[in-house]
Amino acid sequence: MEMVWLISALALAGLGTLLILLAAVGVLRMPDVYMRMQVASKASTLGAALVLVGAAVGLGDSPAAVRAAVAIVFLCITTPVGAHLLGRSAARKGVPFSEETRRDPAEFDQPAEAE
Amino acid sequence: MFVVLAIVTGALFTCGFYLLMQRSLTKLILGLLLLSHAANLAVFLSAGLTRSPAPLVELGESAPPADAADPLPQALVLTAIVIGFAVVSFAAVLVRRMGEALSSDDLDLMRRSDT
Amino acid sequence: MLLPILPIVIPMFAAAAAMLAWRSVAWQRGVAVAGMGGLLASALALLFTVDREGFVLVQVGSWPAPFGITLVADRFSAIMVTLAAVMGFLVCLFSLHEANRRDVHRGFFALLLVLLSGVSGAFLTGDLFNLYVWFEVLLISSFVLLSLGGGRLQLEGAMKYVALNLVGSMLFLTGTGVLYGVAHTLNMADLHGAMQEVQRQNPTLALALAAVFATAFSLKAAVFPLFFWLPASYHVPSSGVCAVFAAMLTKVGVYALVRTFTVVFPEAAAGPVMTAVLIAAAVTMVSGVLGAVTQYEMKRILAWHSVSQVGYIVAGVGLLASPNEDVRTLGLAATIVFLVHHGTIKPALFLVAGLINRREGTTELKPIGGLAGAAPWLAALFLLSALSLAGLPPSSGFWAKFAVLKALVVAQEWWVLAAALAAGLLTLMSMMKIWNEAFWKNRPEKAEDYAASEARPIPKSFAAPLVVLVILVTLIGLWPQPLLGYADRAAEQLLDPDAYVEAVGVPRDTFTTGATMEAPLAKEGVE
Amino acid sequence: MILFLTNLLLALAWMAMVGTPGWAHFVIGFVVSYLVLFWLSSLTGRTGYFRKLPATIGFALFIVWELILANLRVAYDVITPAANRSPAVVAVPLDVETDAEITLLANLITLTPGTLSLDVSEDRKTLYVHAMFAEDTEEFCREIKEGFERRVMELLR
Amino acid sequence: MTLSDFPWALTAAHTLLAVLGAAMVCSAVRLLRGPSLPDRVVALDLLVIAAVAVAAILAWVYRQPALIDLAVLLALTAFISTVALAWYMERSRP
Amino acid sequence: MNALVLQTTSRLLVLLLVVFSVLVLIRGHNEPGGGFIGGLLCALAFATHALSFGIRGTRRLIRVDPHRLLGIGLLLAAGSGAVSIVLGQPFMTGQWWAEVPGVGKAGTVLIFDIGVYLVVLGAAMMILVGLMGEGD
Amino acid sequence: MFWTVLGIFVLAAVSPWVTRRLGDRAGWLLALGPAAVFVFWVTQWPSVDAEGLTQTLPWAESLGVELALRGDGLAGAMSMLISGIGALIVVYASGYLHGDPRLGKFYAYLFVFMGAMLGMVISDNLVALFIFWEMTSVSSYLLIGFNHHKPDYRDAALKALLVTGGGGLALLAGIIMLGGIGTSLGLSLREALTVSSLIEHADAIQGHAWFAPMLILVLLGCFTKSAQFPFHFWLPSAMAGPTPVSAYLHSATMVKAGVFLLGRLHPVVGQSTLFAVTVTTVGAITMLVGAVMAVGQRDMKGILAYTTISVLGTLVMLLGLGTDQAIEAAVAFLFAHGLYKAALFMAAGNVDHATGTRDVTKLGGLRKLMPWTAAAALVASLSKAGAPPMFGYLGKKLLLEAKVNAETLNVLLTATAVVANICMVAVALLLVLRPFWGELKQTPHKAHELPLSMNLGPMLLAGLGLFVGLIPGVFDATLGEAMASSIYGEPLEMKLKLLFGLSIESLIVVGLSFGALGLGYVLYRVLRPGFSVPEPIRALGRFGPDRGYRLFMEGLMGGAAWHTRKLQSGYLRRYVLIVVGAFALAAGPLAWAALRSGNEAIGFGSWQTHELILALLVVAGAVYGVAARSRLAAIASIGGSGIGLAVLFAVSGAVDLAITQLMVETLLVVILALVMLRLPAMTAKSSLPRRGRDLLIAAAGGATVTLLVLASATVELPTVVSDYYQAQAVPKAYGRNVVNVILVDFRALDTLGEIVVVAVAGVGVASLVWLGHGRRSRLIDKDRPEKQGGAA
Ligand code: NA
Ligand code: NA
Repeated sequence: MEMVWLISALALAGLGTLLILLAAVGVLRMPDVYMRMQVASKASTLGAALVLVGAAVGLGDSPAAVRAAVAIVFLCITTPVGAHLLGRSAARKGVPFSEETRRDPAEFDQPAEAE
Repeated sequence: MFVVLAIVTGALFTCGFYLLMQRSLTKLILGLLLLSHAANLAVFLSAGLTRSPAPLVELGESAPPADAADPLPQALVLTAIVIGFAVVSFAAVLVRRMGEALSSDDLDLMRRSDT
Repeated sequence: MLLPILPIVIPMFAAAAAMLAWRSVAWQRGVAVAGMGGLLASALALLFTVDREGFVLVQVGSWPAPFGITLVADRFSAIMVTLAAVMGFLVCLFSLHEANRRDVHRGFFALLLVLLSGVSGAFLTGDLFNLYVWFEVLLISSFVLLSLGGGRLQLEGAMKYVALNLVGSMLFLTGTGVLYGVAHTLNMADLHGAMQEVQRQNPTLALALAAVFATAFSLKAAVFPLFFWLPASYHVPSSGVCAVFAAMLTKVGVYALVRTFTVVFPEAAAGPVMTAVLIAAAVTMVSGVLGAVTQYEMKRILAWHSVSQVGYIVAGVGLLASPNEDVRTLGLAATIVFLVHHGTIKPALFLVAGLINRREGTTELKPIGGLAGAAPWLAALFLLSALSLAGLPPSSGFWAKFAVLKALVVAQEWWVLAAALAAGLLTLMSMMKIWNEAFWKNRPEKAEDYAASEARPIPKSFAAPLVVLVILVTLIGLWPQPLLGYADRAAEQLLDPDAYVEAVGVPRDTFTTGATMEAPLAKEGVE
Repeated sequence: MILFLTNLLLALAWMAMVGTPGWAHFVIGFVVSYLVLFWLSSLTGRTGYFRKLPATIGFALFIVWELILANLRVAYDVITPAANRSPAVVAVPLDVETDAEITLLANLITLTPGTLSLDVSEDRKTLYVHAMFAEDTEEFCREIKEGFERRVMELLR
Repeated sequence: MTLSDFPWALTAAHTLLAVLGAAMVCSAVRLLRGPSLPDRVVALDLLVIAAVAVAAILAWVYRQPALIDLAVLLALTAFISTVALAWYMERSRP
Repeated sequence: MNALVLQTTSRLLVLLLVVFSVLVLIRGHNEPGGGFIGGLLCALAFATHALSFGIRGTRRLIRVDPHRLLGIGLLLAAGSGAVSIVLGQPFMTGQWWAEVPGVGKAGTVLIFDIGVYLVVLGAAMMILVGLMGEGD
Repeated sequence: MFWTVLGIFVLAAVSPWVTRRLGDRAGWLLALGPAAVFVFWVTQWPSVDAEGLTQTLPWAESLGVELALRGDGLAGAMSMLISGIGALIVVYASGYLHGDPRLGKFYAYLFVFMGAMLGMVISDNLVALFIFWEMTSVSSYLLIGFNHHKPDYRDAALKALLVTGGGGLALLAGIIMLGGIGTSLGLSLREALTVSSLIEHADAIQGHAWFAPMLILVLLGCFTKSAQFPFHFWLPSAMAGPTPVSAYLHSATMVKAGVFLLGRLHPVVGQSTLFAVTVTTVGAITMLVGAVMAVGQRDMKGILAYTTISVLGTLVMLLGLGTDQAIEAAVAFLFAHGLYKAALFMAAGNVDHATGTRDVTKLGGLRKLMPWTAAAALVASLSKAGAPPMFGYLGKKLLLEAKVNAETLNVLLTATAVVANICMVAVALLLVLRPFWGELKQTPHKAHELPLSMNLGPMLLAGLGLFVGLIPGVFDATLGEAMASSIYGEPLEMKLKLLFGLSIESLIVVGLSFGALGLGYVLYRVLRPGFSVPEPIRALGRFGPDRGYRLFMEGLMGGAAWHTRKLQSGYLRRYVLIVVGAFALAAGPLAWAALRSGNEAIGFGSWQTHELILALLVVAGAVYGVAARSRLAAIASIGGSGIGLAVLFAVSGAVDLAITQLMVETLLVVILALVMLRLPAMTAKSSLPRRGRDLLIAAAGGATVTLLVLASATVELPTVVSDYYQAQAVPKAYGRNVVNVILVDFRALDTLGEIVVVAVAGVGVASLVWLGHGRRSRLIDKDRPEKQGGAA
């Protein structure tokens, strides 16, 4: 039984780690900042969440689980907001999109500068 | 690892010192920040590096685990970190004032108090 | 049991009270005077108690040494605390006039109180890391006080002050960390024994540590070639603040130098380092005074003289290099006398500058003049102070200089002696420059635009602290024996670290590797 | 939302007061505070929350599923050369109105791989979304509106 | 049950740490290369997320749940830094 | 920054973090945490708020003057040490009163830590207010 | 005895008040003070003559200083000279500074001087003597610069102060060395600083290794004070002071302090060859230079100043010779000079006061308008010229005798003396004949006779010179003999004779005396028509030590300016460079050596990949922070480095630390972002080579720390303190987080200090940027010129 817990913990953590690595590779490889954000903000959230769950499972006690839960909730609240904010600032500051990106609404090219 | 981190400490000191030797106000403040990091690491490291659990006493126990890390240097560094924070943030604000007064980032223009 | 904590806590409480009521100028002034008064009273009580009993201790938190932080008042620290308290009190009174509403709103009195609290803490603590903390307290409060004026000059001075002092602090912190890593204790009395053991195991390491601390403290004390922060910053704040700085800042560095090199480091490690310090001290004397003679603004001149005077003060410390016990005693006694002398006379001179500024609207020497006739009392106060600074008899300065020279002669340090003599003459010259320009020279017909066109009168109560100070200095000059005798006793006490260790009551006698702290120590603790 | 948070907080506070963090304490705390809030609902003046708790749970499950699904897609895209990407910035017209609704929607979009909410227009009528796989922007818009937006409105109204 | 009872599991955990390290290196490269500020912030964000994972695994390895607190705070850190830097970007003159 | 998403989130986050910071403060004697960490956490919460709503809003939210926070914090910290003086023991000798559930043994040491919390919070707020005050 | 000194000081304190109340008449009242001192010494003379008065008061025992007073012949005689002439000067000044509102101040300075002088001559303790000595320098400074509105006068005062003050410092060093010699001979410190006890060990002292440097230092003090060549140049400048000052300080008393000290120490050091050679040579040169230079002057006070120098040289030379005859000559000459020179100065002052000029070429025929002054000047001049039957003649005769009888070089010495005397005669005639005889000339003021106060002094002193000359018995058997004995160290018998005996020596002496008188008259006649100063003398003035002083001062100022410019350059970066360099230099090699000499070799220890990566990250972040062009990039990367550090802490079992580091880092990123927003762009950069140098020094500093940290592992003492904390945290401090327990309990005082730091940082930021009233105020006044002293 212990072994099952241990292996599932390792599997969860391993999957999470892999996702984070993927995100990192994506951040390195993606052509513009928006796509990097895309990759970073979610792969990492899920990845970190999985690792946290894995660790909680591995530790196998309730304080750890509570803490891990808090951490996951936290991540889920903050990461998307952060990414959104960053995307917004980048767009407003006129950080260029990659050439392949279609900009459907033309007005987005002149982001609202007035605050 | 001890030697590696000792070298890291030296590198941080080098960067801090170097930044202080430049002409830029911005670099000055970054240098102070790095120096503070460097000194903290030096203190932490000198006391003896261990790869061990934190000095926390389990509920019901009367002492931390036998292999727990030395708590005193941690307390010292914690104190030093906070002090460093206080000093550096005040210095940062001062730098900002300075930059506004000078309308420049160039420290070489700041010679009036000496000559 | 109570006394050593009071000089730290009283101003701290007062500072907190001042922060609480920071909108009320009157309240802050009242709290400041009360706090400084309490500090002065406690410091005097401490002084007399210590002189009677030798050591007065507090084990903070009832934790026994070396586990808790021990506050140790010996004669040296008691006189330094008293000096700080006297200056704090007088400058506080002076600042009731000098600090305007804007400064008070910005926390002037709270900062002054914190500064004094930090200084007292540094003088009284018996713990190396705690010393670092108090250093930082006084560093940041002085830093803020420096920049309080908010003008470009103040900002520049503060910038250089903080950058260089922070480098010093970081060296100090690093040294403390390394020292802890070696000795695994921070109590200075405990470190005394520990360092003996380190000296036995790896003497070069003890020497290296001594060099680090000497560098850090020399920077704080403004010794050549680490003094740059001082001439860049000492002259920029208001005169009252200048006075406190001149009384305290470098002194704390010197204090730390003396404390660590008498208690912590073994003689074998201290000796070679102190030789270097002695040479640096000689250069400092001359370099500082050379800087002074080039200046034409009173506070800058005084700032440079502070450097030079630090040279004299540290020269006495440098004599710790001597193998001769008598020389060491003479040197430290001279240092103590000089510390007290300079800690009173330099503030007096800065207060004179403050009064001149009040009257003339500037402390630049060129656009002012004629004060000998126009303000004869001010002239008399300046002259007495200036002659004392130059070490002319019969003044506190003479006795201080005499003590240093005597120690140097007995130590046969002829070059340092020559430097001291030359610097003395140049100091006289520089003081007389101020006298010539501000007091004797006629007031220039066309006052430059930044000097006040009309001299403003100086209220009597504004000058009162200065008068008290000058009377104090003159009394020391005319009747120096109480101070000299006290300094002798303090120096003898300093040179007997075993007594210090015994007083602190560090109860272990072995530091060898592998030895653990057996009962009763580890198990018992309090009660 | 606020009430749920309050509930959560109260549960945490419960746990803290008990002194030892643990599943049991948390659950007890949560239940107790849920009941208390229900009892004293006149204090807060909203009752929807208690009906919607089951809906919320379903919503959460939906998100997790979306998250996993889309993660795989992004992962695939990271590994493979830039073949099947077609990034675009899409303006999605909004029907949701309140702060909470817009925020939740935007966060959901961001949290879902392949889409990133970039900005909300000044008049709060349009949400700009950066999408990595939007060959057809019309289709993309519709997916968002019928998927996330609908569910958000169900949850919060 | 502790990890150290199973050497292979411990090795696996250390491998995960190393992989996370690699992820950190990737992010660090982006952090250094930029080119735009948002690029760096994204990278920093990811760096911190990787640190969260490191903290979580360490908590497991050392059996110290307290390290998960560190993970929470790390996430918070990343968020607030992001907000501050975004704030800066919007305020700073182009 | 007038970002709707951020503002909505940070309302929630601030509440959460402030409660969390108090928790961290109180349990600091037994678990990682304490006055410093708690104070810093609380300050970070308000920093988030200030970045989303502007510093004026944050000042209104806090209501207490940061100067006061400093003063009270210092008085608490130093005063908790002075209690033992009144009782004839050396400065800062811990006085222990009662076992409080969820907190552990309460005494002057906890008051000291609260003082630390307040000072750290107050100072950080002053810095933030100072730096952001003119930007608005 | 002490009251004589103290009383005069009290007089100094009250004199401004008395003067304000009484005006000019105050002089007569105040003069009673010194007069009383004079009377005291007269009445005490029998006991002074016998065994000397002694009195000892405690002062600064720790430094071996006490007010050991000894009223022997030398002290008594000098005291009488000081107080006697002093009383007359006080009276004279009331006339001279008639109506000047600063008269009270003048008296205060004068009495300080007088008290110091009286204290000095009766001090047996050398340090006490020195203290009074320096007080005379200071009061002299104030008196020379009394008319301080003129830059030249201020310079003159400063010059005098610096030369005598510098000599004083040398003297102090010499005194301390003498004390050192004494203690090494087994004396107590107090005895070692007391002349009367040193006398008993004169031989041992002269044999001591430190003797030569000690003596040189002491002589430097004496020579500067007594205006010996090449330090004589301050004295003519000092004539900037009011005439009473010149008369009193710069001829009769203060300048004799050096001579006095030579006399005082003569029993201790006088037997040494070094003393004899140095003192005789310097004295002789001074005598000659002073006399020759006097010839070139037109200003009456200038003439008097140079002749004073010459006389001082003569006195010093006599003390150098050290024979009984020489010392008797010195004593006689000292007094004779005191009397006539003071009189002449006062006469010159009268002329100046009455006519508005002191230039002898512009004066003439004043005899008719100022008969009393003229009479006094004539008598005094005759004494000065050494014409019988004046006191001056006695002095000169004795002097020549001493030289003729000198053991070595007597011909040379005698010749010098004669040449000097010729000059003296010439200028004496010049001084009296030019202004007072001949035709009345146009002067700035119309000359008139002056009040009694201004004539009393010159008349009395000149008359006294004549009186002693006629009846030498009033001097030689009393003052002269006692004083000479004190100097000689053994009792002497002194007999001055107006007439001469019939020995060869006395014939030679008398011949030389009269010859000099004649030749002096010739010189006077030669000089008279054109009054052009001979070129060599002018050259001496141009290239003399005065010029040296000027050049030295200029060089000093230039050097100081260069030093300060180079050192305190204002470049913060250079300061940091030096500080870091000094640190690396001081601690680096030692740390290296410590690491090498450590017993235990340091292994790498074990390491794990993620730790290495973290370490790398920390360094990379820092390095990039250094290199980044964009500020935000720098902040972000240094922030990343800080986060890496936090994780490193966590890895090493420091959770609290890691959390704190993390949050501080975050807060700092926020703060720095806020700061950078207002900071101008990062543009300024040093040149590449300079940056290379910076990097080198910085790396040296960094390496030093690395070595120190590594070296710390070579010694490992038991961790008792930590063990205690871990053991006692729960039982005694009721906390399970040991780090927190340390922070809030075991070492709570650290934390208390630390929160004070934090609080102050908050207050500081607020003070800098936020004024708290919701309104902005101008913090930086850019257009306002820099104003010193912040608050006003
Ligand atoms: Na704490
Ligand atoms: Na060690």
